[in-house]
Amino acid sequence: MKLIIAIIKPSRLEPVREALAAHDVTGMTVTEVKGYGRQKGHSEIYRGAEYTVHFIPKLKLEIAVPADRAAEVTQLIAETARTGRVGDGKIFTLDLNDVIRVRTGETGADAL
Amino acid sequence: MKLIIAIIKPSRLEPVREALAAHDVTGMTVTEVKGYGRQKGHSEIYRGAEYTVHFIPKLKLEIAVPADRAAEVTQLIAETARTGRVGDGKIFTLDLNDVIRVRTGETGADAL
Amino acid sequence: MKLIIAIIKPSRLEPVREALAAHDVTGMTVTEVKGYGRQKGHSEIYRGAEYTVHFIPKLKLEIAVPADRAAEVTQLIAETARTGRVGDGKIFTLDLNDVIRVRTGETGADAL
Amino acid sequence: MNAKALALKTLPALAIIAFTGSGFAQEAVEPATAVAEAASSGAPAEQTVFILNTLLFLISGFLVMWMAAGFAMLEAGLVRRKNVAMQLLKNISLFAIAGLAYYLIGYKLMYPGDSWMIGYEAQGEDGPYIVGYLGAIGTAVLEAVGVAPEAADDLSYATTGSDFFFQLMFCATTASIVSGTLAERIKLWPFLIFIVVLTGLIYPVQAAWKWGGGFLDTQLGFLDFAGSTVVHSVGGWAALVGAIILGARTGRYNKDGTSTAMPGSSMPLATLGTFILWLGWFGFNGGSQLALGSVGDAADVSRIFANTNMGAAGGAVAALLLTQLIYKKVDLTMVLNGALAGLVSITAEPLTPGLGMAALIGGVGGVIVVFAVPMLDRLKIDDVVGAIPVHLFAGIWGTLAVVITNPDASLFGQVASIVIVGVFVTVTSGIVWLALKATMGIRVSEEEERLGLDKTEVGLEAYPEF
Amino acid sequence: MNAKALALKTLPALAIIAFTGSGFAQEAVEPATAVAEAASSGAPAEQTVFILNTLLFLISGFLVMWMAAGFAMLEAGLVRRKNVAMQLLKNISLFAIAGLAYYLIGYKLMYPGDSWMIGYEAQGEDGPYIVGYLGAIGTAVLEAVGVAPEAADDLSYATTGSDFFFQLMFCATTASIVSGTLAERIKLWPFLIFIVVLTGLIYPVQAAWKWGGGFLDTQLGFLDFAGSTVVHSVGGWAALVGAIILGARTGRYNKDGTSTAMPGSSMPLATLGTFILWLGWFGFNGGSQLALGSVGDAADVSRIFANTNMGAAGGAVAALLLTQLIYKKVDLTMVLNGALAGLVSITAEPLTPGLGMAALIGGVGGVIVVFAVPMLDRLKIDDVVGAIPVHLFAGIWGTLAVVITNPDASLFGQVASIVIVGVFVTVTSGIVWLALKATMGIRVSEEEERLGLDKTEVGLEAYPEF
Amino acid sequence: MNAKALALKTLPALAIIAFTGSGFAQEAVEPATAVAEAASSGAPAEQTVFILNTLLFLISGFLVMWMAAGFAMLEAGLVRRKNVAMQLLKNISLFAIAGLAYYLIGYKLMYPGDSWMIGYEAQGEDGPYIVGYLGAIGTAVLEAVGVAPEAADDLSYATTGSDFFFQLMFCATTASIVSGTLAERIKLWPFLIFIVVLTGLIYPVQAAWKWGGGFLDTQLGFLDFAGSTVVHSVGGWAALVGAIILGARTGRYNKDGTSTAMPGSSMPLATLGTFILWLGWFGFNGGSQLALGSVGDAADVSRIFANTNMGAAGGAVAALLLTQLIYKKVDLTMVLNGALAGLVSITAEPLTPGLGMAALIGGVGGVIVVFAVPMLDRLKIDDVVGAIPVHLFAGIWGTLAVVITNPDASLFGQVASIVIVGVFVTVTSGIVWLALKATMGIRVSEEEERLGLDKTEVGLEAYPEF
Ligand SMILES: Nc1ncnc2c1ncn2[C@@H]1O[C@H](COP(=O)(O)OP(=O)(O)O)[C@@H](O)[C@H]1O
Ligand SMILES: Nc1ncnc2c1ncn2[C@@H]1O[C@H](COP(=O)(O)OP(=O)(O)O)[C@@H](O)[C@H]1O
Ligand SMILES: Nc1ncnc2c1ncn2[C@@H]1O[C@H](COP(=O)(O)OP(=O)(O)O)[C@@H](O)[C@H]1O
Repeated sequence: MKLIIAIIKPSRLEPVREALAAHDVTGMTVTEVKGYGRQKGHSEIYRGAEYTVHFIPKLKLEIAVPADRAAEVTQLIAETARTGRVGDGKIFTLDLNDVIRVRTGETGADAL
Repeated sequence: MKLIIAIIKPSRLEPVREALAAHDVTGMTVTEVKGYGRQKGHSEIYRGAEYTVHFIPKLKLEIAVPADRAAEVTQLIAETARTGRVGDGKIFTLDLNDVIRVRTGETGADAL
Repeated sequence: MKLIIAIIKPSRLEPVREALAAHDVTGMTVTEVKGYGRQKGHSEIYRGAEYTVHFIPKLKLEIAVPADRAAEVTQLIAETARTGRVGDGKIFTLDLNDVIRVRTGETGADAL
Repeated sequence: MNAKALALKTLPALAIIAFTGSGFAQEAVEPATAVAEAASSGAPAEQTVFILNTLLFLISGFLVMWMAAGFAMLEAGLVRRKNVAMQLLKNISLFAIAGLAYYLIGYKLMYPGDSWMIGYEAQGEDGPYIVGYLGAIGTAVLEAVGVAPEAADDLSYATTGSDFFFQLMFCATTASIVSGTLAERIKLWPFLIFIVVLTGLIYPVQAAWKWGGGFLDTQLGFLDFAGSTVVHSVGGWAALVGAIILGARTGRYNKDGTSTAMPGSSMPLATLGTFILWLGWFGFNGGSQLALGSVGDAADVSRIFANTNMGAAGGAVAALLLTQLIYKKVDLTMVLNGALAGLVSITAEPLTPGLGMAALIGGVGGVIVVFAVPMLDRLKIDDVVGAIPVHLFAGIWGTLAVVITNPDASLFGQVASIVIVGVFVTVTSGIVWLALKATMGIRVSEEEERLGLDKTEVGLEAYPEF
Repeated sequence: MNAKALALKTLPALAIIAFTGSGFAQEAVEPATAVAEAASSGAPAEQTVFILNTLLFLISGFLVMWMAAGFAMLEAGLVRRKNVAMQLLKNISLFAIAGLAYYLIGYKLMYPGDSWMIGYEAQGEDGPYIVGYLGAIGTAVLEAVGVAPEAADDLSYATTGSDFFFQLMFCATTASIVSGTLAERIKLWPFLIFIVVLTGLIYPVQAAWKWGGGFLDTQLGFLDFAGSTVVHSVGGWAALVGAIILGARTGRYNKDGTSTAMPGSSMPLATLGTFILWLGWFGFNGGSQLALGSVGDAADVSRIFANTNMGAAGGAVAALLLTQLIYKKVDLTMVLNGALAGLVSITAEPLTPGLGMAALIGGVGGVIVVFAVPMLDRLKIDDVVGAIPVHLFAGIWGTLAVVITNPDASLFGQVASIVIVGVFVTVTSGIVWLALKATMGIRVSEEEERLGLDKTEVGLEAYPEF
Repeated sequence: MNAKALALKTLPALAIIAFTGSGFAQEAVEPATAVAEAASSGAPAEQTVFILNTLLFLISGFLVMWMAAGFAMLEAGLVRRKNVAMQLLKNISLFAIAGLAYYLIGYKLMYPGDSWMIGYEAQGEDGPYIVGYLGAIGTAVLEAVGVAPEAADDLSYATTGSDFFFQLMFCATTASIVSGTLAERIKLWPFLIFIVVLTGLIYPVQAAWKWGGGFLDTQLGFLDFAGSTVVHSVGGWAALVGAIILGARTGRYNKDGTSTAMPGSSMPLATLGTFILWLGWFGFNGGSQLALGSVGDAADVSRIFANTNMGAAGGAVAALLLTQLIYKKVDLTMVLNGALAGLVSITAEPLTPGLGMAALIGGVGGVIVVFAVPMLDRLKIDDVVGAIPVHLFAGIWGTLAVVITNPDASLFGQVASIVIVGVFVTVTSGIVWLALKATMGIRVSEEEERLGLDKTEVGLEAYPEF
């Protein structure tokens, strides 16, 4: 199994959620985060003083999928989250050893 | 070492924390998240309009443990977090390459 | 590639960010978390009743780096985040299978 | 409130009507005799009456001013977090702008005295009177410093300064109503330009028709004590037209006919705002008695305070019970809206009803809100805070309800006036909205809307911290 | 406040006592002579007095109304985030319901005039008077629109409308006190039903005993100027009984005897609420002078304003110093509670103390809070916002403290009245709570409590956003 | 406000000047004749005047009290989340402490009547008068309960209780100004000790020079109607000196000359605070007329209300336009500061300007803020909430602007008084700050500052929840 970690723009959450639902990805965990990449933060003016906002609000999606669906799901997220502007985000894929569904105790891919 | 990521109901945090403490698990990191699994969200009424709350508030626990304790700890969390109703959550296990304790610089299992 | 997960004191974010920038680490994701380790929480008094604050606010930094830079970056964070007091935090390192940059679709180390 | 301007230019005997606020015959008589009785029966001295009237305006005026804060909090609580700072900015700015526009032109347009730009003299039973259509041009001028009694503008009324202060707050209230409906998608500057026109021209012109002694007052016998129509439905019409021209928030109404709820960011702020409005409304309605210098006026202001509270209570309880019955869970925002609708409903006539009737009139307002909010959603009219049901629909209801308890009101006069004011405001504000849309555009881009106006227009988050 | 009902039914000479608020002999004399002096010495005209008294009620009434917002904010700030929307809903609903219940039955029960359902005529030195136990049944009726001086209900007092408005707000305050203690675990509807009984029956019946001219007033010489007992401890008793029957929040008290703190969600809201209450209290105490139409009354109301502020300041500073001394860190919520306890303490007698004594009386209130809050925890009585220490304990202290500065007060009369009111409220509200518990249940399930009442009972989060 | 103390000790004819608030000749004449006219022309009875004056103080006093809540909310909104609870604690504590200190010593120091500790009698055209430098020692004492007209302290003025209440609120306002500037880094206890000295000594001594009838009033003809200098710039000077001695927040100014913005935690709270202050200011300026018992006074208070609103509106709109022009985005916090600067600017003379001029005077205040805030940053003076631009700079501007509209003001008198007060406050508060720094230290450690004062000093988070 794989754990897909996608950092996306907050405004792309709805489209991504819908796309995943349409493709039978049945679970997701979302966290409010802030971050920067090449998109280096930007400067704002507050009370006449310019300052740099280093961290831009993003959402982090964590999605556990069977290993054989990882590439497809990653691709789907990338396409749906893309706006073509800096700050579109990144998607990381990690190995997932094991999963348990708490309610039933099922493990492995069945638990997804 | 293993990194255990458990998504649980917010109201189960206290019992899980106590259970872990009782079993000598000495560290944990908690994040407020929202998510869905088979528990598909639910509908609410706001100002007369029905709408779906897709994301349900959950807590994400991250717990680094020596590899040989992973199964035991996962089991412990699963049992303590279980209420038997949908939305009870999931527990993921990942490989952990390395750990450093910042204060002392210790690494590996010693740092846990 | 590696995914570095560092749990640090909130007040150390700025120094760490600057150190990383100075060393050409170009991306980071930050999450507000709470947690405990050996630093067991502390007791506060609220309305005359002593109680234990089990979870101390921390920040979690997630930083994806090429595998060959992992040790150096981990070290850098550890040094910059260190205050020498309990609660300084921990740094975890995980294997990272893959990365995609959403905007361009680049993958692998190029995407970092 | 009533024809203050009239009082300035007609016979003293007529002027007394201005005191009564409701045009009740018995009141018109009572103060007149009171003056004669002063020595023997212990009535207040003439100047004491003047001072007490002035004091009523000052107290009521600051209470109504406080409503501006209420609107700001209510709206900040009902928009989403990413638009909160913008909504606050709009509210404080519109209140400041209303002050300037009303001073520069609005006040004279609304209270032209006998210098109507358009109007004519007609003959009535009590002598000649003016049928006015368009007030005067000019800035507001107050009485001189330390004015002597003889030099006061109208010793039988109150100071011009207190009147200006009080009336300005009504004008600003009208503007506050608009901002909530159009939240989360309208650009700052076109909105503020609209406010200039609304507070400088649209509101004062139609308010002159009733409270400036214009044709609605003199010809149609229109009764609107504190402004269910003149203030609340005017704000409501302007908001409605704006909402239609502006369109709904992106993502609010789905192709499948369902709508997506966008819950407000802070229930404490919304509730605080409602309590502030509830408090301010005692000044809004109570001050509209326009007089406190006689036993009758004191009793009337007291009735109004008590009735205003009953109206709000009725509206809140109606929404409380109804949402429980219909949805099985009480909807806090509906209860808040219900209380406000109760207040709007009782505003056209807070004096003549008994306490129980006041609660009923307010209760109907609460019922209207519970049904009108989802109805607007079905029509895809996106009213972020519920201002249209609360101020427009309950305002119309309240204006009609005057006939239930006030025999001086005619259904014809009320309906005709509602329609005339409605058409006027709809047309004029429609023109302004369309002109703004055609020139500078009134709506932020979809991307900016997604990001939130705080970031894109104000460059500041309402709660910026990590 | 004092026997208004008495004023309505007894000799004019006696009625004047109603004005004094404190029963001070010199005051009883002064207004009487003032009338005679009017022409020569420049005293206000009779109707001016009436209007000024009315104005005092209207201003004080809206200030006390504002306290409802203060309770809402204080409680919203002191409950946890998951119960905030519910707490707001309870507060606005109880205020609306109090309005209806007090109108429908409470006001007449509290001010029966001479139509007590249960009571008898006794002979006093100044003529016959009534010893009343249970007031009249009926809805409140105000003076007619534009009432003539001769037709006013009591030209030596104030308008009935302003009196109703003012008194209603006291009744609502009593209800507000209860909601905070029982927060985070009580179901909405049983709570609201309790409020109906409290504001319609329990509060008015006992308030009639003192302020309606009932037996506490006429037989025991009980002095409670603005209601340390009649309002605050009544709310406190009802809350205490409710808290015991309802039980503590799940997880609040541990098996090992320790307690788990559950810090409130928002200190700004709690502080705002406290400031609102502090402000409203000037109306609460000041208006209870019941008269503003003479030099003596004006000076008394002024004393009361100043003393009320000193009481609050004393309570806040006492808690500030004490928490620093005991806990080495100042506890903000204790300072807030301390200010409120200071206010409650000075409420039974805000007139006779000097400024320094007022600060001391309030300071003792602050001390009481600092010790009583943890004491209740040891008794496992879970009072979410500290209403029992603030309103009940400081209320008892304030009622006793009357004897320090007011020679007309007897310790026996004060203690007896505290006990009688306490027993009455404890028993009646206990019966209601138990009946509700037996029928519909008063407590949400443990699972619902864990999830928070916002989600399970209101279906809405207070701060819903991601 | 004007020489109340003077009124107590000099001839009645002179005392009337105290009524006028602005020293305008025509006013001084008008009330005097009014008394004679009473019977024929319907002027208020002598005691009615007294009661109305008292009522003005009570209403204005509670409005100014409310400003304490405004400062608390404004500051809580403009500090970062980790310092919010501390800021709230400081605000409520300083308000309580001001009450005690002003009672114990401040009031008598400020209003010594004829018992100046340091001062001498001089001969003026209208007879002898006192040139006072240091007031009396003693606690405030109010009129007795139920005082008879003959026994009132000054039947031509108002009750001492209402005067004390009103004046106390001004003293507390001065203290509130200081807390915002020094936020996020000053220790609690040294700050509170400074407040004791400020409210007990520094403020009253200099206030006596003007409003107590001291040398600024009698010798320099200084005019400061409601305290642009006496209140606002005094708070501003104390804050400025404190900010310099305390130093900037860690990380605020970078080595490369840039500064790091530290956005406030909650725009809704900041906006609410501003609205509260705006409302309270009607009492601040309006009450400073010190009289409401004549037609002229009623008209003047009305003018003041209207002008105060225009000043705020002017300041807000100026900041709105200017930040848009300069920064291309409107800065909400600047608009809030602008409104407040407008209010401060109009405070020295809210009576004589016309409405348009009032808006202009306020507008200049708004402009000052927009330029002064970044200027202070360049000087590395860290003023967390902008109190120095708003209260000190706009206060100086407002004091100078008196000469534009009030012919009784001399530029020399204004400038000299600004300088004298400035030097006095700078020196005295500098001594206190330095003494505190040398003894107990005034600044938290860098680590504590990083963690936030809430955790380290109060042991409580403002929004503690997970
Ligand atoms: N190396 C990294 N490690 C962890 N998170 C990253 C990294 N690079 C980017 N991110 C996350 O992705 C978000 C979007 O990054 P973005 O600026 O679009 O990156 P880029 O332009 O480099 O693709 C950032 O806000 C940050 O949260
Ligand atoms: N595939 C998944 N990937 C990531 N997180 C998941 C996944 N499935 C479930 N979760 C997380 O677990 C929480 C509980 O899921 P739940 O509805 O109980 O799942 P299920 O019923 O499928 O066991 C969700 O709210 C979500 O945060
Ligand atoms: N075993 C662990 N698993 C996950 N997170 C941990 C673990 N131990 C510590 N942490 C995180 O690191 C933070 C700092 O821990 P700290 O008390 O400094 O640990 P220690 O003293 O054991 O090094 C904690 O607040 C927690 O968020």
